[in-house]
Amino acid sequence: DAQTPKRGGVLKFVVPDEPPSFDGHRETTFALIHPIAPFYSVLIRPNPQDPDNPAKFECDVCTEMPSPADGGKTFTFKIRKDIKFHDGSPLTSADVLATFQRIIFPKEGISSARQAQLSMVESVTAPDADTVVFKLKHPSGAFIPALAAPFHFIYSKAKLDADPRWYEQNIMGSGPFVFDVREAGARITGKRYDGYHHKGQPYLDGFEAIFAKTQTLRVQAIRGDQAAAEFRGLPPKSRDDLVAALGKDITVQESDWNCLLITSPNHERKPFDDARVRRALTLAVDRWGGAEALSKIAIVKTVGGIVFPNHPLAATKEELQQMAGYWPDIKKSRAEARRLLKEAGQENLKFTLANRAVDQPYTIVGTWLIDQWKQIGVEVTQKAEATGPFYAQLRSGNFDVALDFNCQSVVNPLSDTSKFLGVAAGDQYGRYKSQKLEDLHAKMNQIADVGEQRKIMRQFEKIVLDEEAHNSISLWWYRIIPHRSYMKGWKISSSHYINNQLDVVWIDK
Amino acid sequence: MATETASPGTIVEDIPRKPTMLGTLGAFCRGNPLGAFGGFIVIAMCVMAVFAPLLTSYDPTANDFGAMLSAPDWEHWLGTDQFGRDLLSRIIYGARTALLVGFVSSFAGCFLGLILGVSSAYFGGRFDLLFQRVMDVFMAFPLIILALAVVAIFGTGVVNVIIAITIPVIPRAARIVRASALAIREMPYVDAARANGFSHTRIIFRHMMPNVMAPFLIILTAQVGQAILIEASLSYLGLGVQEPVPAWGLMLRGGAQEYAESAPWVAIFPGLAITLAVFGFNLFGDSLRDWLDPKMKT
Amino acid sequence: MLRYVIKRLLLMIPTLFGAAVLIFLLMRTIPGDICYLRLAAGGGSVVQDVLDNCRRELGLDQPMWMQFWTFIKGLITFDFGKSMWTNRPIIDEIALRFQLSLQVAIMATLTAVLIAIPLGTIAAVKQNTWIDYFVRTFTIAGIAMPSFWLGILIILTILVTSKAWFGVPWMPPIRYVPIWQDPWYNLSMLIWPALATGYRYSAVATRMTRSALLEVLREDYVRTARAKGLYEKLVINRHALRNALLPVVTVVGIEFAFLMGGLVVTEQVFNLNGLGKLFVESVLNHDYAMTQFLVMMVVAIFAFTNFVVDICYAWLDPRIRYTR
Amino acid sequence: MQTTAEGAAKPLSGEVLSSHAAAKTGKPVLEIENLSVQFRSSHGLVRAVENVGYTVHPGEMVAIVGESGSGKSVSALTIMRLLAQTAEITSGTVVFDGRDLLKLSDEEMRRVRGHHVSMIFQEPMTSLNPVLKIGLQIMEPLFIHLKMSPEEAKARAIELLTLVGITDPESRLEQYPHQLSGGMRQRVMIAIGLACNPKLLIADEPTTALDVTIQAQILELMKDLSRRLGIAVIIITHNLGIVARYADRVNVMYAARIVESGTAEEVFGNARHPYARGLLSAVPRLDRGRAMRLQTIEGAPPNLLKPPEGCRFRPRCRFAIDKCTINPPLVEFEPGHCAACHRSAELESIDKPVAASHETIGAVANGGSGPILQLKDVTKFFPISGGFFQAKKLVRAVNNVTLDIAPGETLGLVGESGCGKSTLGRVVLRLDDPTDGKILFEGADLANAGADQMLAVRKKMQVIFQDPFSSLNPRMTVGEIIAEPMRVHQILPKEKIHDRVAELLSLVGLHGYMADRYPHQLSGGQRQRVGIARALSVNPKFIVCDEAVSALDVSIQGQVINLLEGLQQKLGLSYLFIAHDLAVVRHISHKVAVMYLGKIVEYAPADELFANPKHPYTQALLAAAPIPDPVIERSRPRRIITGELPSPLRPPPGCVFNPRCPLAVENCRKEIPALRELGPKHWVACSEV
Ligand SMILES: Nc1ncnc2c1ncn2[C@@H]1O[C@H](COP(=O)(O)OP(=O)(O)OP(=O)(O)O)[C@@H](O)[C@H]1O
Ligand SMILES: Nc1ncnc2c1ncn2[C@@H]1O[C@H](COP(=O)(O)OP(=O)(O)OP(=O)(O)O)[C@@H](O)[C@H]1O
Ligand SMILES: [Mg+2]
Ligand SMILES: [Mg+2]
Repeated sequence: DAQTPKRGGVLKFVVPDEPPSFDGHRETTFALIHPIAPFYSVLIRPNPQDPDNPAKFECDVCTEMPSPADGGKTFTFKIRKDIKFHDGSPLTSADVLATFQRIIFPKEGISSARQAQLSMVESVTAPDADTVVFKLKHPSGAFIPALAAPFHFIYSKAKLDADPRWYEQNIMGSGPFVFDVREAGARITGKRYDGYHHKGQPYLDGFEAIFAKTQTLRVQAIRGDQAAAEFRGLPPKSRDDLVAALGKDITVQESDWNCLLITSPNHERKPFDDARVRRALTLAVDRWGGAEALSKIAIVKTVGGIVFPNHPLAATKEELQQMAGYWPDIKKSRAEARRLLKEAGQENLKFTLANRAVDQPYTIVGTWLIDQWKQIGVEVTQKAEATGPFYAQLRSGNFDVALDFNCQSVVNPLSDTSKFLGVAAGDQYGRYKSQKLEDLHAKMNQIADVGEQRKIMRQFEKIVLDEEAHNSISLWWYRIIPHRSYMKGWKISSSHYINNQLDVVWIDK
Repeated sequence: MATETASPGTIVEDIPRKPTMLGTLGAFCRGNPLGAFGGFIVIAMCVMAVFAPLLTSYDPTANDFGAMLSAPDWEHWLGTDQFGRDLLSRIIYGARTALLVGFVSSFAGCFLGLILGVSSAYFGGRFDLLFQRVMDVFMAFPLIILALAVVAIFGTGVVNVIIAITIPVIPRAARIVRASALAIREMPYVDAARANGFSHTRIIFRHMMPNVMAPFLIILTAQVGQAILIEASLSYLGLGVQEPVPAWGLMLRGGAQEYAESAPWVAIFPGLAITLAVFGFNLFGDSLRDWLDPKMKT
Repeated sequence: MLRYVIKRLLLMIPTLFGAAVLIFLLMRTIPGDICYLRLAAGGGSVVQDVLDNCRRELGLDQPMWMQFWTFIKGLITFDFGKSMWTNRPIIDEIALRFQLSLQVAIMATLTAVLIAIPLGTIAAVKQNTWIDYFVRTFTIAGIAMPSFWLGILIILTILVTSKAWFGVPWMPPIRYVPIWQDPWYNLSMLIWPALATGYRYSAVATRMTRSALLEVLREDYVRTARAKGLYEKLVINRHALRNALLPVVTVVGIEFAFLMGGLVVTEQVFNLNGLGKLFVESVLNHDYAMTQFLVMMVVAIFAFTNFVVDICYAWLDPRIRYTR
Repeated sequence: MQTTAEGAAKPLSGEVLSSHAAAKTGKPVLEIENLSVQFRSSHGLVRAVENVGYTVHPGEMVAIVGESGSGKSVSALTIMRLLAQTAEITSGTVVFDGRDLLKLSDEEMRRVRGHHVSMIFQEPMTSLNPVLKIGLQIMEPLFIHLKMSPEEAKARAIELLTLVGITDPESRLEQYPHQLSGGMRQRVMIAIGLACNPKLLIADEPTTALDVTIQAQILELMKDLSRRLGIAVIIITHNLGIVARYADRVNVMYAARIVESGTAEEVFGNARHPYARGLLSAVPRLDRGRAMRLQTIEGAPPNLLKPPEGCRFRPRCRFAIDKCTINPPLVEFEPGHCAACHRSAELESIDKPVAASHETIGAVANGGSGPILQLKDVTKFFPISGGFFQAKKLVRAVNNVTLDIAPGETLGLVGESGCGKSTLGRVVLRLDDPTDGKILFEGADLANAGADQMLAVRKKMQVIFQDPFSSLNPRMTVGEIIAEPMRVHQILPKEKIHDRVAELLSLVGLHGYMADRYPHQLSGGQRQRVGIARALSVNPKFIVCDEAVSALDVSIQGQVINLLEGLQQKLGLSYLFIAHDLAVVRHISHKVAVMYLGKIVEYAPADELFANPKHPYTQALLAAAPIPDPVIERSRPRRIITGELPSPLRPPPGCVFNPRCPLAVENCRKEIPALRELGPKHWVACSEV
């Protein structure tokens, strides 16, 4: 935006869920980010004006992005001296250190959700009041993106020392907004922090995050101007309705979304232990045709492999079309699928698809898949369940095929693709083991050269999606944010987790 | 001859015969035009469910992305939904789900309630007291939570939805049945049966149950409607029957929310189907109530 | 009287205990795990240690009987504990929601009564005329419409008509403000769900009024009243309606109790931050502590409402009031 | 027929108004002419009243009698214009005080109701509004019709309550109906009826629901008021005894028409319509013993949906001739005495009492063995959970009862409503367990019998209940009902059951083909016969008849009593015959026990007891029971017992009868009198006789 930001105004936005606690280190839900991130600073973050650029992380509390030393094993951050917490105490390297110690090496009794993503870190130290040093076990391209995760709020050491769990129930950061009120189940509000270290910001007087479970209602809230935006993502039809109803009063931003739905056949259950059956299932799906249709009714759009579509490590369309399930000729694919089923003796295959009982996009994609499978004579019933029972089922292995998902914040394929590793990783519910994949993944993570990484990634992808068909990918998600045009300065990113500190957002009414 | 105690010849033969089925039906319709209308809806719905394949040529689950969200026209009388599925055919097949859930859950629930309620009234005393306490607990227990829990435990799908809806029906039916069974229990013919030394089972099943049929029928019909509605609500909460099974509540879930304005037919027709069906059953049950209640007769 | 009150209150105990056992077992049979649910919200991996740690914190590693005892002890000592999901005191969590639910329940009940009694009366007096048919159709249509559907239709109608009339679409507020803070804002939000729910709930009360009145109108004392040469209005209002209202009071009371705990769907449709929504969330989140508390609360409200209804009944009906 | 009322009746007090003098001279208050009413029903038109006409004079008490459903109530309600909406008045005039009520506007009619014409209904329990205070209910018409101020109205209400004999009227005004006894409620109803000094009071079965002693109190009161205030009274009843005792004129209705009308003496002494004659002879008489069978009218009343052509009584009439297919007009063959029968003139001569009616009942076939049933100190207390707000209490329903019944014998058990008769019967049948005492059936104690033993006994001991409508399972056919016990207890092989059912049916006077019918397809008397057949199906030796005939119309009652007696003779059965109608009991019993508030107060052979009642309560009971013969009635002394029935929850201390007893002395309030044998087999529980 060429315009100069205006000051003032309170931004109201709707959030589909309420976070269980305020502790970003502990929680994993976007529902925490949307209302809570504006209260905190982080060490580094994606650039708010260009959030999807993997090369463009910027400093929040540090002075400048460090260059790796020690063969890529040491990162030294200089901390700004002019930062004060909302309670007036200065923010120093001790606070940053305490924060990352808590995240990477949590003490007994402390939950840290992203410990694993930063497992390459060997130590964190603070040699002086404005320096923090991260030492890695080995060089890793995944480190900086992992460090930039939006959940890594910088907490006050003093508060943590007094009560390590203080931040679960309380909010005291150094971010652009100061905590105002929380009404259980209803809303969280913040007021402008005048001592914010990015001078002149924030522009808003405050914000109000209103929790609203029902999607229709969130759309209508925007339409009736009870809220300016919803930052998770709305379906295409809602966008069209809003545009039709509000015209220029609504601005739509769209982006590919770093989330994907994964069809996971249970390898421990017959006949899904048979690669032919698994291949048949992926071959039956018309991804290219489906992308066009589903993008009209669901928050999915782009055909892709295991890597976020626009990332340098992602497969090109030509590369994709070489793989089973991505062939340009769907007739040929389905013929092959039928042949494979016949060969495996599974012509009358029937199974249940375990799914999450969430419309967008889970059950819609599930319903579509079921129709796709019907075309090769496979009869599928859907069992969509609340998240609790859904996970319980996946973890116990009591399912045929599940529609699993992977949703990450900062695009970080090297780390994100660990989802496709063997059971050891813990969140891979297909219940397969593959040493080959583990080796490839380790190798890919420890080399710095992007060209090499890309090659290994292709091998990895080919095994996962085609040869073994351990998993198959339906479509990548597509994020659509229709917001009131008076909300300015906010840029969409590839993840609903990032770019929500609201420090650069302003209102032009 | 007038003094001869039992001379069959003099007994006047002008006594009411059992009315014929058709006659009863006619009387009911004349006396309860609304009830007859309700009955008509119910019957139409049953016909729809049974002859679904004859009434429509569309496969209710087949996606057709060429015809997504098309408005009602000659091809698709009621339009199509977001998957391009024919709404009319989904509504017609949806009647199957609705009736299946409605009938099975209310029959199962009401029958269990019937047996429990009648037994409780018959045995009385401590058994009745205990039973009433248990019923109290179930009555006080929020219905939707019970359903929620059952679905959460057993998972979604038609059978589990039926279980979830059936359980809360039992105490409600039992309570109503018990109330009339208490009156029946005091009837001399039950005493006569007891004086004859008949077994408890025999008295309960042969002498009491058939006589609480009136309230039983009433809650049965009312419950069918209620069950259809609860099924829809469960679907709405994401706990009911699942896609792509054609079911009315489910159709409103995806449809009503997003397309209510731009493609209103997606929301209107399934909603109307539910409303009409529940309306029919309630109207019918309501009139049945009036009709069966001797006090209501003028 | 006091004896009776005490007896009735004591009789609530078995009901409450039964509900406690039921909800305790029910919750623990639902597959799923609050800790996992929370830690894996984004689909990421969860470390076993973290999981165990979380369980320990919530006391989920303790034996069942111990957990049950803790629950019961909490109930007895009125120490309801903390929500497992938010780790905040349950009382704080529900305060606002309770207010909202109570207000909606009261408004809906009032709506129901205001619809039911006049309509039920007129339907009974004009039995089997088109007025009667209209009233019955109108009320039955109320229960026949799925509440979420009705809700969506209401919101859409508001949006569309406000746009048509004022040029900008208007939408009822989606955030609750207590009525004493901003009555206008509060009512402009709650009036819709209250009307929708009240209309739905009026069906039963109308039917009850109608049938009770029909029954009463056939009572001998109504005939006596007519034989005395009273005005028809007096016969209906003083002699018939008073008697007919007794069962209606019961029904309305019970409905009120249901409203306090059962508005799950309506709350979702209108984004009411009430007990019903909390109920569903806490069940789905496996928040045992919260669900258990809520169930106990609703059951207690139910039992208590019943009790109050009985007292009212006794108060309204001299036969009961003065029995020997 | 000129035997005037002045001669026989003993006015209680006040100014005496000769009803006949008024009838002769004064203008009638009410003249009904040619009134016809019909109901539209789903089965067609019900002609409930046809061409009915009669007149009522001031101070006169006119009775309308007739079988159930004959149109008595409808004709009365027509006067008040309180008929259901489905009713249509097709013809006629109801001239009251010079105005045709049927032509008044609704508003004008409303002003007549409760002001000039009032009505009292059968059920005192339900005729008053339960949630309004008595005071308001009495004062309402005063406010509306006489526009009284609250003070005036209150004063008038107190006056009225005093008039109807309610003590402490002021505080009663503040009470609710349920706080009054049935008799008091009916008095309040009368007070309401009298509130605006009406000219005409219509009483539709005003005492049917009351105990005999209370019934007598109420009727005396009405009669007295009518005389003193010159109010014309129409009283509807099917109790001919009441008519004989109180009515000046009688209209007999049959199947929607008046078939006979005249003064009470005329109709009772010289009935000119076969139906009226039949009715009169079917009533068991308190003043006649067990010697004769009752005359009955066979058959059931006609269906008013399609009544028979011509005379409606024709199908049941012994004297029917061809001419009877033409509807006979109501002819006044003597002044003031009309009948609608072609043969009314010759009736006297052709209706010779048939020989059979003098047929005596055979002697008791007592095999000389011991009693079949012996009760020793049987006691039954019901704990009831007090009122709504109170602690548990004990209802002493049966208290230390000792009785015995020999084979082939009938023991009559009488007493007012709620005195514990049914409970005793139920305890004997072990439908309720006794609290204490012994029940020896053929020598074996049933009080503690196990299930097996009871099963064996149940085949020998059966029961017939009061209400023929509710004692048969409405969902079973007659055949199933009768066969069920035989099948369940395997009394007969399956293939023989069918024949046995037919046999039983014919034994009780029903057709074999009726086995396929459902109870609702039978008339009341037929239903009761089915009940008897069911009881007989297991070949019992002993039957408890709990008010087995109380719910039946007199003519049908006669049929059933004759049947029971016949069966006893044939099969040697023993009966425990529970009833409150003394005449019926007198007719059927060998021995009679009188019960009061759970206790037996007198117990003697039937003839002895009726001829020589010892206990003051028995005496009062006998005095209160009217005899359907105006001549005898008017010469009978009236000893109307005062006071209300006490509650079994709080029986009075000492002798339970002491608060109402004319003989009560101080000691009666302290000591419970034991049964003493005063004469041979004549036991009395009273210390003062
Ligand atoms: N509301 C009504 N609708 C249809 N038929 C009616 C109605 N009221 C009375 N009848 C019929 O009219 C006839 C006369 O009834 P009515 O009540 O006058 O009899 P009754 O002589 O008073 O009998 P009971 O001694 O039983 O009181 C009966 O056949 C009855 O079924
Ligand atoms: N199951 C019961 N529980 C409590 N009280 C009872 C019960 N059955 C009867 N009673 C009471 O016992 C007393 C005697 O009742 P019972 O029915 O034996 O009288 P009854 O002489 O047969 O009267 P009626 O002539 O009215 O039939 C009454 O006061 C009655 O209220
Ligand atoms: Mg009558
Ligand atoms: Mg009795």
